[in-house]
Amino acid sequence: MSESKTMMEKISESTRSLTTGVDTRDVEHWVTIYIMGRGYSVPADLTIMTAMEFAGYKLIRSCGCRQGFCGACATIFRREGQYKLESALACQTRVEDGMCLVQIPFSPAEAAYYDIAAESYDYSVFSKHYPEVARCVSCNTCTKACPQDLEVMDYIQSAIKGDFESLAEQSFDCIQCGLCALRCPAEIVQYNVGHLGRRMFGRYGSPEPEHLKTRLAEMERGEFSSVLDALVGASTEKLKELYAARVRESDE
Amino acid sequence: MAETVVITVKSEAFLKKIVALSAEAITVCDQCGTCSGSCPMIAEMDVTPSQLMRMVQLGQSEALDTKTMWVCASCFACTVRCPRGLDVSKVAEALRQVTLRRSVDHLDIRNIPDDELAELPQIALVSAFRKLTG
Amino acid sequence: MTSEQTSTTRAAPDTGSPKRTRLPYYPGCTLKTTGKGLEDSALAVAETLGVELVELPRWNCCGVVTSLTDDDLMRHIAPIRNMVRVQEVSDAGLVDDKRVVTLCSMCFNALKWSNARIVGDAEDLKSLNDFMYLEEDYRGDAEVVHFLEILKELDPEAIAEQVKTPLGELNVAPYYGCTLLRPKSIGIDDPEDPTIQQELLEIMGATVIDNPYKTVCCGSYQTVQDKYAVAELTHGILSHARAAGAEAVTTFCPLCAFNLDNRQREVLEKHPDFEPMPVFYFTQLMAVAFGLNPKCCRFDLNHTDPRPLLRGKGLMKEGA
Amino acid sequence: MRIGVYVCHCGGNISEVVDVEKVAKAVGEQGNVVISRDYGHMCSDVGQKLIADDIKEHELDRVVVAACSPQFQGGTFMRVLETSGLNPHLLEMANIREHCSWTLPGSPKEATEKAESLTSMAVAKARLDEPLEKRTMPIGKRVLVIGGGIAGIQAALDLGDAGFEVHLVERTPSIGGKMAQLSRTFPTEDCSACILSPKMADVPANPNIDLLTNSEVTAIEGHLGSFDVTVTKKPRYVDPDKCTACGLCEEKCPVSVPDEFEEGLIERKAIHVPFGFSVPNKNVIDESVCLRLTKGGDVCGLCEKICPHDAIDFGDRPETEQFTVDTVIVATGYDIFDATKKTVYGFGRFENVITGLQMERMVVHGAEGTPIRPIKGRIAFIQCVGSRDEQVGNEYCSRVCCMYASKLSQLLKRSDPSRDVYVFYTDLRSFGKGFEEYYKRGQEAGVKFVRGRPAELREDPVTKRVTIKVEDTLSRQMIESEFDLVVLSVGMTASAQTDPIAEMLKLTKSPDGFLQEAHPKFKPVDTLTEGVFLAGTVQGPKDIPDTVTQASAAAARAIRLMNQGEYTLDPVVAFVHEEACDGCGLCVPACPVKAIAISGGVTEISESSCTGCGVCISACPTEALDLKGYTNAQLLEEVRAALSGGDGTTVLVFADDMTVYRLADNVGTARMAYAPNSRIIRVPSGGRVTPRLILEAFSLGAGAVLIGDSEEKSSPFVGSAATMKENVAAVKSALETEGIDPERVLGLELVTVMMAGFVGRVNGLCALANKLGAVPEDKRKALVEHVNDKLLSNKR
Repeated sequence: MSESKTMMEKISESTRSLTTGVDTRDVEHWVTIYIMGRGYSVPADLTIMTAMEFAGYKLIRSCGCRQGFCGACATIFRREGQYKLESALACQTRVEDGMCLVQIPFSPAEAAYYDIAAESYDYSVFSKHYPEVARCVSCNTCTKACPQDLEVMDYIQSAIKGDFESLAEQSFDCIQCGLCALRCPAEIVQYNVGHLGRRMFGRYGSPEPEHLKTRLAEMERGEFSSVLDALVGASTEKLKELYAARVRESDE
Repeated sequence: MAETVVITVKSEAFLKKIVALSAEAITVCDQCGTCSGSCPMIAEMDVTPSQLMRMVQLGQSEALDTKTMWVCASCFACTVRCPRGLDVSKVAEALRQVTLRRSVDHLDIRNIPDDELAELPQIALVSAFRKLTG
Repeated sequence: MTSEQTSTTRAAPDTGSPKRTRLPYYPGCTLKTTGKGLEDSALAVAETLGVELVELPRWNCCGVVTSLTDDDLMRHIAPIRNMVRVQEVSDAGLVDDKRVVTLCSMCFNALKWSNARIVGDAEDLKSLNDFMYLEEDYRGDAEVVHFLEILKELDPEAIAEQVKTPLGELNVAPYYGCTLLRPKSIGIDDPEDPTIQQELLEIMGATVIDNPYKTVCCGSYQTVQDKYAVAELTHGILSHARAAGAEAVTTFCPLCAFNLDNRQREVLEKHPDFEPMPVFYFTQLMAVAFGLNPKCCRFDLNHTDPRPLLRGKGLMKEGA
Repeated sequence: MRIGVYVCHCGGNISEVVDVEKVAKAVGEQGNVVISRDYGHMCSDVGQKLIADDIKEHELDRVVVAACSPQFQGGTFMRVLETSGLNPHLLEMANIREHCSWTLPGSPKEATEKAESLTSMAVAKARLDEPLEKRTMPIGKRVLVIGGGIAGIQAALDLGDAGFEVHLVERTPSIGGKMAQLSRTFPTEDCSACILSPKMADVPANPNIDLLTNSEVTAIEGHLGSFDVTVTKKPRYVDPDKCTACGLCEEKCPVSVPDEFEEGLIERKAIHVPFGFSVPNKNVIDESVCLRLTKGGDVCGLCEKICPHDAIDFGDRPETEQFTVDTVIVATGYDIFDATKKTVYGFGRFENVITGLQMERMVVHGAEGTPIRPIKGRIAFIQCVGSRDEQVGNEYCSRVCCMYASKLSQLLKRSDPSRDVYVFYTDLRSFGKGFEEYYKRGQEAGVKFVRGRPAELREDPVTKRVTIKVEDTLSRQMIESEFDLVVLSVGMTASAQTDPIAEMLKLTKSPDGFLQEAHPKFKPVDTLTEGVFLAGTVQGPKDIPDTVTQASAAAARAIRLMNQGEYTLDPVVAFVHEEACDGCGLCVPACPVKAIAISGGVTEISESSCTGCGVCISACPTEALDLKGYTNAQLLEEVRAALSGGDGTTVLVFADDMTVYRLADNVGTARMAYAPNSRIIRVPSGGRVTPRLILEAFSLGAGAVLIGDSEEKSSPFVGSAATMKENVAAVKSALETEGIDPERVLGLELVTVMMAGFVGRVNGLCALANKLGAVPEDKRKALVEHVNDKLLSNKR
């Protein structure tokens, strides 16, 4: 926030309703949701994230791509009349009447610091950096929490068994949203374990792809030097022009 | 000077709590000492297993401060011998759980040296964490 | 029981027919790492004896130790989830038995105990089934057995037939530890004087050294918080076995193996005159006696290398 | 029918609260009552005469006395009837003192109403009273004693001396039992053999005792006064009349086996005399090891060749003998605990671990100067081996081990003070006469008593010495110490040899496996089978003095029955309305004493076996079974009278005679007040109250029903409390089906001291009945429709 704003500007900015561009007069269906216990009437077709913004919340952290890829807006909520505490990405889940929401939470975790070249490629890498994986009670709560429908418990079990390949495969679509860790009774940070496991597998377990080797050799031979040099030397206008004229997948 | 044990209303409550957690009829312990004589970890203990049972019988919550309950290896050597059919390892577990359920770990995972973590088989870590962390 | 009554459910070598008895098999985490020597040798031995151990799909860590507090259901989930797997493979006809075979004695104990505890209480079984609503309901009719029990069901003659290299000169002290024997309701033998390993070792032709330390705890998970306390127990167990004339001990437990074998390093720190002793997984010796490819024994994973002893006794070729 | 009613003032005890005149007048107007009086003291001579005179004058054939508890004066009035020529069972008493006036002080109106109701109930029951004939059976003076240990010997001698005909059957070749093996007896240190052998010799010398050794009782059938016994005499292969026990055969016999009498410490030959002072002192051949008898043909036969008296008879065969006795004394004794079951103590595996009985033999031989093996150095006794140990399945204390270990340890210490003797114990129990002093003598002798139960024993593979690991629980220090010899103080266990005998005589076992006495306090040597008594350790662990005491007691109890020449049976027994019985047999398993059989398609009851508990009646779907003195019809009439004129909130209390009726008496005696709308009905047992009767009671307008029974363990009737609970459960479910609150019926197991509890429960039920109000008419009717379907459909 700029220092130059007046106090009144700041106040009016902070209380301004950040709508989603929806003209409330056009809205036919409304639902009531509860954010931190307070009720709000919001249009029925909003996501949790847009509904919160409609209600006046300003999301600065815990919101990223808004497309269901970055994993930043993981949240928990409860549907009316349900005993289950559910979890989802706020940008991907539509509000329902009676839904109880919280401020979009963040699951604090510490990632291990390691030199991948110095690690041994067996289960002990997990014991060393995330020994708490051994506390897993196989309750499967992590799997139930995962918005990506991953078999989280299974990949944690793979970590315990030292099965990197299975871990990497099962955790491949992880978006690091942290919902698994938030719900885990054994306080394991699953997504970090998955991350470590995938890196280990990439480094030691998976075969080096032929096409990568070929391409690296081409680069070393200087086959792309002239093209790259031309780009680096181009003016801003030229770059804009090139960008606009780029070949996109959908154009092909 | 010998210490005086003060028996209060809380003593009974403590006994009841441990009885409930362990599902063992602790008051029927006959103090014969079979458990102590059977215990492989006795050298590491500050009070003998039978003494631990006595402390719980008398409702002494000081039982929670003993080293004995943490060095119990749950080997059940006492269990198969107790002439009263009691399971002292269950009582030790109940005492551990009283502490662990307050989220107070006995074993600080982060204090285990990396080289040991790397060497210990999973079976050791899983069991130790189940018994010694909450 | 007569053989007629049991023939449909009991494992038996059936060399005449190509069909082997397929039993569900639960390995356990450590058998995939430091305990690989146990798994690989046991699978090879089982195959030789006409028993096919079918590894459960998607098995999870059993939790190793049974939760002993009365109100704790959470820690029984892991074992029971594995029992659901047993039920699944059994229902699918992938195995011939509802008894899941374990090799690791701690897994055996944890699974059998939780299974008995939960199956014995209809309410708790329902609670767990409700909790694990993503799984099919566990009906509670699967059982947990240890590989030793399967071996004991076999005709001793059939095992003896497979012995190509009798262990003759080898003086072995069987070590049981805790979880194969205790508590009584779970154990597979007399908790004070077990003999099940001895009987089989005798079939292998080994010289069996009995000693009272065979049932003394190795210190179990205390190895994590006090390795020297565990080393003292190791010292006691191995010294007594040595004094009784043993040259090696056998076990079925990867944690006993770790404490008895790897902790010899700490024993030597405290007792420099201690003479290291090889610690075999039981099935490693069976594989040796059966003359199977020694690769299945994974002796490279043993801390105290047993190969010099085996070579010295003529039980293993030089260079193997 | 002519009934006389007598309402007693009890010197004000009743009349100060109850308007006795009003009661007498009201009841006097009821049917069949020809005279109704009230009087100051009915139990006085004058009162008794009043009744006697009326019986004559008014030709009364039923008498109702409304006074105190029948437990108190019932006998008095029965005698009045008897002397007046009436059957004493034509008397009914209404308990308007303990159950009425004393429980309603200050409430004359309620008390009077209740007294009238109680008296009417007695009249209703009296109308259906039948004369019950005293049943007697002739009884002779013949007795079977099974077991020739000290218990059997003592009982046989007492009976023989008293002139009774005794058959003493002993399984082994000699009498003497375990006592013959002992060194000395505690606490007096008499030589066991010295005091026992004269008694053993007395047995064959007694002309009234028929001694059958090496024999087993193989069948007993019948009952008190007529037990038909079959005894199988096993072959000795030696003619006892010819054998002189010269020993020549033993010298020649080539087969040696461990000697049982020496607890396997030394060997005996296949042909042997059981022991030095055995009775009879004759050789016997052990057929299980003898070469000739196991291999046949002409093998061996050395004994036959050498015997100078031609006493060997390989052709000897088992013989059976049959005789009839009037009573039986079971004295089959105990087994010592099999110490190999306590694996951790290494018995049978460690050569220096022995049992206490082995030590007895070693002490005997040491004292005789022929030691079996040297006893040197450090010696440990371990107590409670096989006793007080749930791991081996024995929860009980064996009662003798503390003292025999005290004895052996101090004998060892005193005879050689260089021995270092320890006793490891959990609790040292020295409760008998002179025991504590004797224990102290052991301490004085230098025996060290250490409080701790050894956890494990380990044998040194080379020296064979044994290390004991134990906590000294008094100092909380761990002891690991090596001993040269470890003695296991093994306890007593029930002998498997007793099982077939118990089955033949229908004897029950207590949870410890020993045989169950009829009553732990007042019938300690009786059993629930009439005419069968227990002597010695067959009933539970005990020492020699207690065993002898009990043996003499069993003899006295047997004499008490046999000496009368005839035996009077309780007239309250079950009987069958044969026209109603369809022979379904449901009652057979229901009888706890196996007195019921099906014969010729109908139920037949053995009156000599029937205890009159009435438990069987609930099992009968056709109301064919009934109980004399408490018939179905009588109880129903009593119920009807109790509820007549009630408002639907009356609480019926069925009280068993043994406990709850007396408990209600005690409540009255203590002047504890409880709700007036309760009516106590006396029954022999809680199990007698059938579900049908309870449902009838509700249909007749009961507000609530309580069935009180003796708690199972102190009940005179096996299975009554369990049947009562089953019945109550059945009634509850029937009530629920009809939409009636099942809380209206309550079954309780009680003991006679639970007075406050009784009052609380009765008041609670009365309050409940008041709160719920009367059961609506339609529901009451529905209750008794299809009663069988409701109660018995699942039984058939």
